[in-house]
Amino acid sequence: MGCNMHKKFKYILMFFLLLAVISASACIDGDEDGTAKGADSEVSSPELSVGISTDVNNWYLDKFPDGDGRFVWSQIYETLVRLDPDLNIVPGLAESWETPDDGKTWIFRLREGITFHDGTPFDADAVVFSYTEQAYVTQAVLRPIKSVETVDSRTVKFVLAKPMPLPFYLTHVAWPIMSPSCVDAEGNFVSPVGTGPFKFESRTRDQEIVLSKNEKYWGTEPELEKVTFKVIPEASTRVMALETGEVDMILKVPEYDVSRLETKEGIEVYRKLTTFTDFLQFNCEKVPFSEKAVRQSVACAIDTELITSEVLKGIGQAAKGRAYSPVMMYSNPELEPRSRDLEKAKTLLSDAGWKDSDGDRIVEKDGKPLKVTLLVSKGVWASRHSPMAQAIQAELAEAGIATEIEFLEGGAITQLENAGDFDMILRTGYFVWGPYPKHFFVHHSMAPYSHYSNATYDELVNAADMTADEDKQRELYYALQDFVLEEVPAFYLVHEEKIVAANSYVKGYTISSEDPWLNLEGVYIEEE
Amino acid sequence: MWNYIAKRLLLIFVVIFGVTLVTFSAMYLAPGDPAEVIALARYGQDLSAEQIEAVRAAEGLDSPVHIQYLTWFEHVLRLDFGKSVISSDDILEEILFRLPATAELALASLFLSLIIAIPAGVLSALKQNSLLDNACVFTSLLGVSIPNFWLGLFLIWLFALKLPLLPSYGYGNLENLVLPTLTLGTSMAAVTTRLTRSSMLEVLKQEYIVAARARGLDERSILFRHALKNALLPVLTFAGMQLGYLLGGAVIVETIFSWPGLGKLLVDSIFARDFALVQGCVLFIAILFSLSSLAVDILYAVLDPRIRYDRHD
Amino acid sequence: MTDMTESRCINMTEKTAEKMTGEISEKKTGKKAEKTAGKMIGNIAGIMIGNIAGKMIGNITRKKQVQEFRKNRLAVLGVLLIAFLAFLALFAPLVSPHDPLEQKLERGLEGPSLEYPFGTDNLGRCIFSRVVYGTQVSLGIGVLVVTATSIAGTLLGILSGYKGGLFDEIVMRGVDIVLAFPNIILALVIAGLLGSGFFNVVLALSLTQWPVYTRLVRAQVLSLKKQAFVEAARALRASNFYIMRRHILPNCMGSVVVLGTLEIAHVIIFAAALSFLGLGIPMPTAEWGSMLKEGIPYLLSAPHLTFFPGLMIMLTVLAFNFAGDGLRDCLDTGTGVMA
Amino acid sequence: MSLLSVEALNVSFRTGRGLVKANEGIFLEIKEGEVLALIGETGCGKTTFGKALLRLLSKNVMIKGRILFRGRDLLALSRNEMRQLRGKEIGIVLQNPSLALNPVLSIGDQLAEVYRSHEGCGKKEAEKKAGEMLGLVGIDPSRKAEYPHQFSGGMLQRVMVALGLALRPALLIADEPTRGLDLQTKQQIADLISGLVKQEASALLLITHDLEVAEQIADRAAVMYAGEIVETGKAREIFSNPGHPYTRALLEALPENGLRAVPGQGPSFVNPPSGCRFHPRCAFGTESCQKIRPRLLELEGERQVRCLLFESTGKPEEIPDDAAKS
Repeated sequence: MGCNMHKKFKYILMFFLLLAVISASACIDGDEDGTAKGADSEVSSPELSVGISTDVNNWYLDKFPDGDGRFVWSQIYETLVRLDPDLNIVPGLAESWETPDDGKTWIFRLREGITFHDGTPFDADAVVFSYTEQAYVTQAVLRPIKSVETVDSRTVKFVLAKPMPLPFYLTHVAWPIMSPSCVDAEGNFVSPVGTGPFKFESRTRDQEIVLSKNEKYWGTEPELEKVTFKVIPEASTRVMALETGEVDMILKVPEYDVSRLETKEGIEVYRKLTTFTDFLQFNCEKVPFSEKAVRQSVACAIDTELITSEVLKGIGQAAKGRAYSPVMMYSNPELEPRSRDLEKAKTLLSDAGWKDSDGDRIVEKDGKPLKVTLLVSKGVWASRHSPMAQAIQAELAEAGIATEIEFLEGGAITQLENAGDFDMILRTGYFVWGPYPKHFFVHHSMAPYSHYSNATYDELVNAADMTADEDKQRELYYALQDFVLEEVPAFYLVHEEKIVAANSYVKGYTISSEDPWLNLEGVYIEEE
Repeated sequence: MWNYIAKRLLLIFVVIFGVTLVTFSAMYLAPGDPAEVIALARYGQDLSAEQIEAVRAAEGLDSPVHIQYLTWFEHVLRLDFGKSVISSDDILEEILFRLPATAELALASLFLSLIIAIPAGVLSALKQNSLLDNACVFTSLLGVSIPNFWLGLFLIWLFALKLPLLPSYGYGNLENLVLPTLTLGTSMAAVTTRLTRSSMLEVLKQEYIVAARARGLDERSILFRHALKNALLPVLTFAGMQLGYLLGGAVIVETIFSWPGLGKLLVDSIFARDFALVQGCVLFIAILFSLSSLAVDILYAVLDPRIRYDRHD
Repeated sequence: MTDMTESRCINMTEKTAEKMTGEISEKKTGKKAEKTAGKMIGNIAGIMIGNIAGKMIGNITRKKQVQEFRKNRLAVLGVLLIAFLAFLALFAPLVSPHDPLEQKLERGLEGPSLEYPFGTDNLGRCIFSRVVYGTQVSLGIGVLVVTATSIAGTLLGILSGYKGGLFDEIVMRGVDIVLAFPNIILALVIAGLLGSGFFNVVLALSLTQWPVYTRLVRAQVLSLKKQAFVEAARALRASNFYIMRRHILPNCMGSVVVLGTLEIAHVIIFAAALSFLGLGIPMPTAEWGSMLKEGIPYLLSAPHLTFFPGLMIMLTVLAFNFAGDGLRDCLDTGTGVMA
Repeated sequence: MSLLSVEALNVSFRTGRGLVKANEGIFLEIKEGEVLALIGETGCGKTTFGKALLRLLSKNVMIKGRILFRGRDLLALSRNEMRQLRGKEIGIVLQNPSLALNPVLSIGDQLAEVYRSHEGCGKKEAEKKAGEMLGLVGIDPSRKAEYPHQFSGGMLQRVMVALGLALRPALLIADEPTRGLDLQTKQQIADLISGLVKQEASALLLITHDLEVAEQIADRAAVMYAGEIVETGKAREIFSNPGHPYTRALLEALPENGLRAVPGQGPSFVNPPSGCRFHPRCAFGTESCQKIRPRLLELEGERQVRCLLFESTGKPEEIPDDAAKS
């Protein structure tokens, strides 16, 4: 081996290595440049980047906006009626409303002088447009709407088939007021045009959505020039992105990161109890959960307090079977919730004939062991569900119930659910709109996803929904809460907290209890 | 050579046909009624039996399996991969939308791995049994043994969390590319280093290297003209296989780094039980892989005169 | 014997190459090899316990190769590690201080301590115990898949190479088709469709890994077929079955053992990757891949959740790679770097 | 005057199994323009000797002694000087041309490379010279773009000869140039080499186990056994009147002499036999052969023999003829 060659080869190698190092450092340099640029632009124009978990796949009223799309919608679109951070009803695009006949007819008086982002005037026609036949809300949610009529350019009349607290329903950001100019002459969707504080600028699929300030906003003028929503599906990645300064604010902070972020300098964590409550839904149409005793045994076996304090690190509030979060309307503060009672859980099972006769620590009845499946959404909505499910599994095992956990995407769960091919589902508190206790419909026998049928329950729900009398309504909803606690069509686990975290240079943010709403009013970036 | 290429082409058609059969039949492993799945996505949760049956008829799911396969195959030939069951997007469009991200990641990783592996492997072989060589052998074995999902997490921990230098997720900028490429590229570099080293050792043992030296050629041209050219041929053939490694590794790396590529699409669609999309993805990946192996084989034939001028085969 | 020793030293003996191959092949078919052939299948499973591998090599060839293997320090380290892991797997209940499934919610995310050597995870489970029990799952999958695929793949390879013709054509196209799906993708889809579970993972990996053996064995059979001792046996009208069993199988075993050892490493990584993606072993079973996945949220606050399972995967894979490399070097089978 | 003079050359390899002594105590001389045949059984160390001259052996080699080429000790040259000498002053035709040619370079390239490397020729000129050289060894220059695997064995050997003689070296070492060729081709190659060597006035060291070829073209011959030279002398005399028992045995193995192979196996290079290395296979061996290591005896007429039988009388005639045939 020539020594000459060695030298030459060394040089060549050095060259290659140098090349590698340079290209690597170029990347790192690039990063530094990027940060520097970001810092520069922060000074010149206040911008906010927000990490969200899903892209916005739908911008039009014909579909329900999935996932975190609603946070983006709430910047572009507005509703007739709004909720304040503590869930009190306040005027939105409508400045006032009245019901002359106890809930069957609702007349909304609209604010004046508002225009959509593209200059189209906001008037009664736009409201009618937003609640036409093709709108998702009129098809799926507000089926009792008989007509939406223009009284004059500033007045709209909703006529319903039965009395309903319509303003509550209209607070939901998923059915806001859209400009008729959202669609072309053929009725095909063109672009999102609303009245909100920010207007749509651009979207890069699965990556980001850029909004810019609506200069003509009717309300408080936004401090921010630009808002960028960055799509970061994994919760932990979102947290990292916040910590590394890739984004200024993140939504849906996972519970396990909260305490760390709270103590971390330069990061502010905002928390507020929401109307959502995680629950364990049973398939009451199928053995074993068709037996009330088994459901009750599950309810006794699970320690929601321990789960909340340890698994969720004290984020949220243990529900202990109580269906309603304390911030909900008609939530009964005197309700005596369940607490863990393993002995009772076992007794309930053995009284119902479930006994462990073969010593495998799993109870049987008629030779069939009590083995159940628990479906858990793998989706981006609730990263807390995986450890929760495992904790539940362990607690149920102590009572003699064997649980198999299956992680699936939401769609797949729906599929199994429809086929009735499941025993339990761990759910987030969905179908909650604002503080109004519409959620009880979930266990109504007419609901396709109910898997529970009980005439008494159905009657209570129907009556509560129909009555306009507040005291009567409260009484009925209290009764429903007692009923759910006792009969256990579902076992309510944790009242969810909404958690938003932001870098501390993001100022002026007020967190709202209403979940899919991000209020950026008054938010500004503090310059260093 | 043309014979060789023709043979390979013929083979690739047989293989792709087989691949379609496998992909199609794999879907029958899945539990559940496909008609119901589609109906669910189309009409929502409130399903009636009539709706399901209507879907079954409309989608041809009531015909015998072989007819279903032929219909599906015919569509595939016309580059119609069908529509996603969940989002009802066109599957091929969706795949092609995701393809650039995966291609970017794969090419960058391939580049990185070669830049590390070829010099390392060559140097290691030249200094066989030296400290450097031993270090190289050990490191590459270590590199082969580190699962890339662990390596990815480690890189995130170090570069994104401990010393926040690089982003841990996302796509679009150069700095987004760094960590995924490091994850995928270095583990591949380990494999390639091993291959380059052993190939180079093999070549250096050859008599024609001694012969070249005996003719008084300088070491530089012996190394670059005589040794490297021969040693890199197997490395090139291996690049075909590596593409498979890249595509497989991409599934994991894309998941870790939220990289919007084909691999993530595949995993997401598996969890969403969007079997049509799973089918489309797998088929596309397999065809892509087969075609690139073919390309590598042809390239090999062009580069290696033993095949290029072989008139018999 | 002495002749061989010397001829190995330098390239001065021109005939060396031919001589050596001829001799090895003949000696391999000697008595010892015949005895071993029958036990071979059982022995493959026995790779798990490292020293058996050593014994086997001794049986197939010569003590010298065992010595050579012993000289390869990394290989010895690999075998020792495998033995240690096998020990952990077999005696997991004795080794682990806690029940791997037992949760102490109030003691979650604790760092390493005397009570919990590797700390606890988010649900207060002992990571050390989980890691130890994880050995059972990973080695179990590795050994099961490799046993199944090496037997099936080798048989197909021998039949295909020996018989040739249409059968060969069909088998080889099957091999091509399965190998047309890159790396882990097919296993991923099969596992995804079947749903998670131990046996589904084994099935998914088995369905995708057999062609590796078939391809290797077939190539060897094709070259063995031309060797004098096989032709001689044929001239003596030995039955095809006899030739395959007595002459071909034993001569393929060396490279199958090497490939199998390296494949265990692959399979273990693949299985962990499936679990990492959530398509493998269902929770709460202690499995390294899913432990890693569960630890991701705590990457910064409690890195020990991801560190130890990952380390175990790496050590296990490294052990099998060391052993496989060492085996290949001393058996000198042309399995190739990638095997 | 001698062109190449090898003095007390020892070549050994360090291996895992001990020191392998491939060449021991070799003294050899080649004069300008002379053809010297180095003969011996396969595996006796001939090839090692040829490669040792050009320092082409693997890294684990130890070479002692002196190799004087035109007065310069090759073992003392720097790597670069050695490189310049290779091919230019001493050419070598390695055995087995199908392995010694690079499969991925065309033969024209491999030949032109020699000119470019040593003479600093431009691309065109080098190619022209390569074409001429191919013509000289009887290959159609139009085939220069072809690759080694496209040539037959005989043609490849011609390519090797062209490569060895490309720079008209003063000494050509040809290692088994006729091995593995059929009779007719063998003859052609032998004629080609001897013809070219004469034409270029080069000396030739012909390393071969083929005694017929050696007899045909060699001026002098040296016989090697177990890494030692056991006999040297004029080729004609050695072949007509072999001295060393081993040389006799070799000649008896020739077809025309009855095809009697040398009995026994080649000896170990790690632990060579005591005394005379040939004694275990020698038909005339005595007890003292096992103990006394014979030296290379200078006999009359430039003859050297390493055998105890000659020690007392110094005359080869003393070997009893009948004993040799028993």
